[in-house]
Amino acid sequence: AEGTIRLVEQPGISYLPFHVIRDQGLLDRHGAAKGIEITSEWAQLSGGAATNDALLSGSVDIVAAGVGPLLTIWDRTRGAQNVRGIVAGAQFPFALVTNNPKVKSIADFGPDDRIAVPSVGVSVQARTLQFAAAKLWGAENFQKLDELTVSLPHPDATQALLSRSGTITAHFSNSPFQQLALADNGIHQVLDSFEVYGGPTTSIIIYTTEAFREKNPLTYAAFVDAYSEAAAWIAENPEAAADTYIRVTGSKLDRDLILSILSDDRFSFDPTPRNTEALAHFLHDVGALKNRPESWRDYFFETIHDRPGS
Amino acid sequence: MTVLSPKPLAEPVRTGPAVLSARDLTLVYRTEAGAHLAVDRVSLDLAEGERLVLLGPSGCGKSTILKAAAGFLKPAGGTIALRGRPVTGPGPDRIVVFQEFDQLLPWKTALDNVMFPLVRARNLPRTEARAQAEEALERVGLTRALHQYPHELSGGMKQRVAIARALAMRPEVLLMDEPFAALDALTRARLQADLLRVVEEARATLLFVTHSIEEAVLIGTRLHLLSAHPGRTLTTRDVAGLTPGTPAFTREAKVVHDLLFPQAEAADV
Amino acid sequence: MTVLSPKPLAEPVRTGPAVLSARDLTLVYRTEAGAHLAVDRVSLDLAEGERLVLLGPSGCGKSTILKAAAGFLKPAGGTIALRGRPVTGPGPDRIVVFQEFDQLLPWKTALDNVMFPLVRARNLPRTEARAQAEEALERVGLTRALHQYPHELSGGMKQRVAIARALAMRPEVLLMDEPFAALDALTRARLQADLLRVVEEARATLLFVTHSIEEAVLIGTRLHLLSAHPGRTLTTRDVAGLTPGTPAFTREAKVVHDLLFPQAEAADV
Amino acid sequence: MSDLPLLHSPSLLARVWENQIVRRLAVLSLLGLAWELAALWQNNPIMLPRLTTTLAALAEAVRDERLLGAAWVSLSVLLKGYGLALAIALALVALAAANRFARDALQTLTAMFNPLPAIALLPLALLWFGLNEQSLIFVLCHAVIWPFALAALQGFESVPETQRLVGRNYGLRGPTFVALILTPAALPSLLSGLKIGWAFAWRTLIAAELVFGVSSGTGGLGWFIFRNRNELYTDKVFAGLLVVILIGLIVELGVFRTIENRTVRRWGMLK
Amino acid sequence: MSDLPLLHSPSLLARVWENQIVRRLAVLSLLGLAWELAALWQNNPIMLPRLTTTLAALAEAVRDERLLGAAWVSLSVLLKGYGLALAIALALVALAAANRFARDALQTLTAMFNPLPAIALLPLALLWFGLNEQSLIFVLCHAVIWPFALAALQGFESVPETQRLVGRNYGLRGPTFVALILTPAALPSLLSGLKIGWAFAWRTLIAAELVFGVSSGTGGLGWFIFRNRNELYTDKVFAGLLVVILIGLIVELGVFRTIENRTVRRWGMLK
Ligand SMILES: Nc1ncnc2c1ncn2[C@@H]1O[C@H](COP(=O)(O)OP(=O)(O)OP(=O)(O)O)[C@@H](O)[C@H]1O
Ligand SMILES: Nc1ncnc2c1ncn2[C@@H]1O[C@H](COP(=O)(O)OP(=O)(O)OP(=O)(O)O)[C@@H](O)[C@H]1O
Ligand SMILES: [Mg+2]
Ligand SMILES: [Mg+2]
Repeated sequence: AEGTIRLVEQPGISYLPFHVIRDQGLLDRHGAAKGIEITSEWAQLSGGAATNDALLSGSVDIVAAGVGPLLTIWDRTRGAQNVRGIVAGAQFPFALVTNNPKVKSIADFGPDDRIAVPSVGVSVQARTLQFAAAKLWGAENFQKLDELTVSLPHPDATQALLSRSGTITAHFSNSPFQQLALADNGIHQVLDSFEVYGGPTTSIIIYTTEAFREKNPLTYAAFVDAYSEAAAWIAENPEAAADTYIRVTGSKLDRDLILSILSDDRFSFDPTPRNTEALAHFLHDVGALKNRPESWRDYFFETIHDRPGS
Repeated sequence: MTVLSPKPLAEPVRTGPAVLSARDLTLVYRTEAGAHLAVDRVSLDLAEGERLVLLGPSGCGKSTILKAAAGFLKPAGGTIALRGRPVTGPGPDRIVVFQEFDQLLPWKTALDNVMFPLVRARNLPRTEARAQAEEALERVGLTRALHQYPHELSGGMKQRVAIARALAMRPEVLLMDEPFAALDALTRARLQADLLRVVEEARATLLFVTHSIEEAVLIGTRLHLLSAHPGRTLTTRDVAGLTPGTPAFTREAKVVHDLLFPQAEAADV
Repeated sequence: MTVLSPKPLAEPVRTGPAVLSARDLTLVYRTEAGAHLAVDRVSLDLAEGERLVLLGPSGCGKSTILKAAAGFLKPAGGTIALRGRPVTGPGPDRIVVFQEFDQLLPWKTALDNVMFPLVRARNLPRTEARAQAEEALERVGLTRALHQYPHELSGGMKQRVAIARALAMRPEVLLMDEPFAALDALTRARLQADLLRVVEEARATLLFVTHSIEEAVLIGTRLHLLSAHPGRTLTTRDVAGLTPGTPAFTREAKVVHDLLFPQAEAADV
Repeated sequence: MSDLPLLHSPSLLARVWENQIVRRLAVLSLLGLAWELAALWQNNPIMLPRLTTTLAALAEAVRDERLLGAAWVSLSVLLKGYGLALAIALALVALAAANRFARDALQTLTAMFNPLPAIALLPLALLWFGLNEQSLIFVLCHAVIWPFALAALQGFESVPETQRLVGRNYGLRGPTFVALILTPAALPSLLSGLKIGWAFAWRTLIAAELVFGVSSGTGGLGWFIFRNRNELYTDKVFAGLLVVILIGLIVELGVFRTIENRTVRRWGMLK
Repeated sequence: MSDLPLLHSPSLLARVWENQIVRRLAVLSLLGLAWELAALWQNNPIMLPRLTTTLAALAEAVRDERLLGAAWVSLSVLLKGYGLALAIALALVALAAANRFARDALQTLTAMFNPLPAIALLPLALLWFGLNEQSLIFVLCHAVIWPFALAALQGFESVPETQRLVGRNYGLRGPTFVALILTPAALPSLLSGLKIGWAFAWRTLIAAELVFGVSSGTGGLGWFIFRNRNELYTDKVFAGLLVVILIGLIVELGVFRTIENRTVRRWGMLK
């Protein structure tokens, strides 16, 4: 009912606005402004699939996950739960890094190379790699690199890459793993998602079900306001934001590393989605989505339809 | 004045309605190889206070009959009834002493083994059960082994605990399968006397299996002789009131021996 | 000319060095409650071909002595030796027939149970082992039960399979713990005769436990009488060459009975 | 009154009911019905599809997505891992049966490693074997060895003393003793260990395929489930699970039951 | 020559070696040494940290990161789930021991559900119980019930016939029969089932905590491991695993061993 909200995040710096909301009590403040008292429950889940399960089972109200999971759940729940995005969560590049000095572009991967992605075929990293292949070799060859990819969670892949022990020679990574890897002298970047999609691209989206939005308009609005304020605050106070992250999550990561990520101008929490349509259309073209979204507005609620998204 | 014909010796003295009676009892085991006929149309009757001894060669079905009387086996043919009502299952009105050494519950000491049915089936309070169990164990000469677990007892000691457990229950019907086989002569004689006393006192009905013809004549009021596998009735003999050591006793034992083993006279013993 | 003193009857005829000999053998079980003295300084000697019978009340340590001779128990005191060398463990030179009914391997039929040690310890080829096993089972009267599993056998049948298994092995030393206790008189008499023949033929040495004094006098060349728990030597008696049924045999049985149970004369049997 | 085997001539219905297959089918039908009703009542097909939908998805997956091929990929890895694990476990347990220090060592190892989740071993597996089938087999071994060793050790230690003494009496020791006496005598426990090991091999394989994934192209059943879960094709997920269930049933009834009937039940060691 | 209990007076060294704790410590020391050597030889601290490093990390995590608190969170969920699972399993098995149809049903259920990975149940757990402890407990029950039921059923079915007949003879039936005869007679198998169930409860809990994460700040041991893995603190990951191992050892030696020594070993049912 109006006034309670259950939110889910995953571990990682991409969910910093949530941490700020919690740290500064922004939901309370914006709820009060709308005349309601908001009690919030926060949960952490370890991946997109679990997140979607939690949302669909009605265990949580608002979740944050990658663009891929959102597009999938939007596609599957059309006409039923009608899950759609509220705002864009974060945009940042994820990088394909390698410890094979010979690889300068994806064309240089040989048969002995192995590229780790979170899950072959379905993760956003895997899709991006297919997208890059399609751009390079033509649409019909989008699966050309698939036989080199293996599924491995980010931490394991980073470990394998850094330790040079496994058969892994490349990793389509994520923050902060790519920063950790790139800090190693023998590891370099092959490409990143911004290059593939041709500019800054949204990676994380905050989404919910139609029912929650309709039954709790005030709470929903309070959340949007809180989120926007948090995003703006981070952009203005990267140092304080880094401290917030360390304080809220108890992270042991190096503060300088966090700060360097936050002050990287490719890293932003702008609520406006960018460059998501390209991925959506690609997913439809390869058959992963049954419905073809005409524009990004199809898979976002009206909340931010007035913005210049893409 | 009419002349009374002398009572035939083989006819038992019936003192009341049959406590346990079997009519054409046929018992069959179901095995891999098919049906295995163990007992073939055996009839027997036990009146109250009567002591019937089953005698027969190894494997002839004595234990099987006992198990049917206890309610563990369903007849494939014929009937078996307790006070006129068909036996439908086991129960504490018929206490069994099994032939096997593993009939004690290994997780209970000798004392606890004897107390167990007193508490569980007779519903005695623990202190009373304990007193009775101690007395029963004393009578079988195991006062010093009260707190030993079965795996720490010798073969004969285990059987004595089982006997004590059964006697302490003072059941209406007592079914005993070679209870004294593992005992030395002295212990055996003592326990035979003890058994007779308990059975007499409680007016219990006893179905008893043994391989010793002397024991059979001593214990039984009647003998039921079985042929070799599958068990069929050879004959029955009334042996009530024979005193061991008397010529009548010895003669009866000899008769029974010859009935059981007609060909044995040619053998070396 | 010197006058030869008559040979004392109790002194056994030694025909060679001791096959099995115990000196002050003391056997102790370790239990929860502490050490449990089962056998106290017993000495015995078995010459080749000799048949020593252990007699004593239930729980006096007969089985324990047998297990020590088999090599399952280490003496807490004294020594036990086989042809002069201390027993250090079990082996197929001393085949044991246990007192328990569960000594057959439940996953083998009667036939396979008898064949097993022939193949595994005697290293006979399977066909020969089978022939010998079948013969042994025939001798104990189990021709029709060759392919039955132990759980489908009666108590006495199980013991007969165990006896057949031991006899088929023709071991130098045979250790038997009340092997005939569960058998009827006829089968028992046959198997006693059979045992004596096999032991004689193979010049085997036999250590035998029984509760039957007649059986002891019949089987043994010498008896070893034990006191009640803990087992101590009462006396030994030379009983070689006594023929059952003769007055000498009956007299010896009476003497042994009185030695074992001095107080029994007052008892009712 | 059925404590011992006995012969009787029951009614036709009772005789049909005697047949284990019939009773099992009854159980399965009840379960299917329960599923269908639960799904109808829940009415949330993306979380709990109906049985009928799932069966349709199963047929489709078999036809179009090589589901059986995926099942075979998993099954072959599973069999390799299971076989290897059993060999290792038997060797360890045989050693433990013969030597007290080995027994202590095995018990300690089991107490330590049994509670460790497979996921904890993945990095090490990667380090030692690389990203391939061998790593999966390593993880499978971990899933099977410890529970099987526990059950086997309990079985060996429960062998009736007389049977142990009989074996020793014939001079059997070491491996021969274990093979000829302890193993058949402990077969009921060994079989229950085998069943538990088999089940946990499946659980672990499916879970490991999820985390570990595959080198693309040759995905197994776990991968099939994972991919469809990520894409929210819940009916296909349930179809994959149904395959796991079916294989479980076939193995239980076809293999373990048969072994049991021919051995321990025939020998009277299991009621 | 130690087939039966016997008394002897061994040398001092042998007497020290008699002590099980001493032998276990020897095993542990050997394992620790093996780990240290493997880590030194591998020289790849990001994949396999040294034992000493791990111990330091453990101390630090206990001091600064409430590792013990996290362990307690997990342990308390574990105990709840384990206890509930045992209660359910015992009820099922008791029913199965008394009734043939129930036995068939239980065996079928076990064959079907035992191979299912916990992860397959998470969505259903979420659907039915929501994102909370109850879901974890549901998944734990799944991990424990089936293997325990298998072991218990095998134990019940292996009870020697004579003992079963003795119980029946005293008129015991149904729950009393199960409680007073079958349960103690099958205790060795039940204990091995308890141990296996305990281990798999841990495995499943750790794995489930990874997927499930935390709600409201109270992460358990699995989450601790997951978080540190995400931040590539391998030494902390191993410290977390070490806690799992230590708890496993304590429970095995402190609880299961003690029960075994006071019951089945004392009763001569386990060698
Ligand atoms: N569980 C069983 N399954 C199949 N056959 C059995 C079973 N129990 C006994 N038999 C068979 O039934 C017959 C009779 O067995 P029973 O135990 O009644 O004999 P018994 O007269 O008690 O013999 P003994 O004096 O040797 O104990 C035997 O032929 C035996 O093989
Ligand atoms: N495993 C054991 N642990 C402890 N004590 C035992 C053990 N086995 C036997 N005993 C004890 O040792 C003594 C001798 O037992 P043993 O089995 O040798 O007697 P026995 O002479 O064979 O008796 P029986 O004629 O009754 O078979 C008994 O007092 C018994 O309680
Ligand atoms: Mg019998
Ligand atoms: Mg004895």
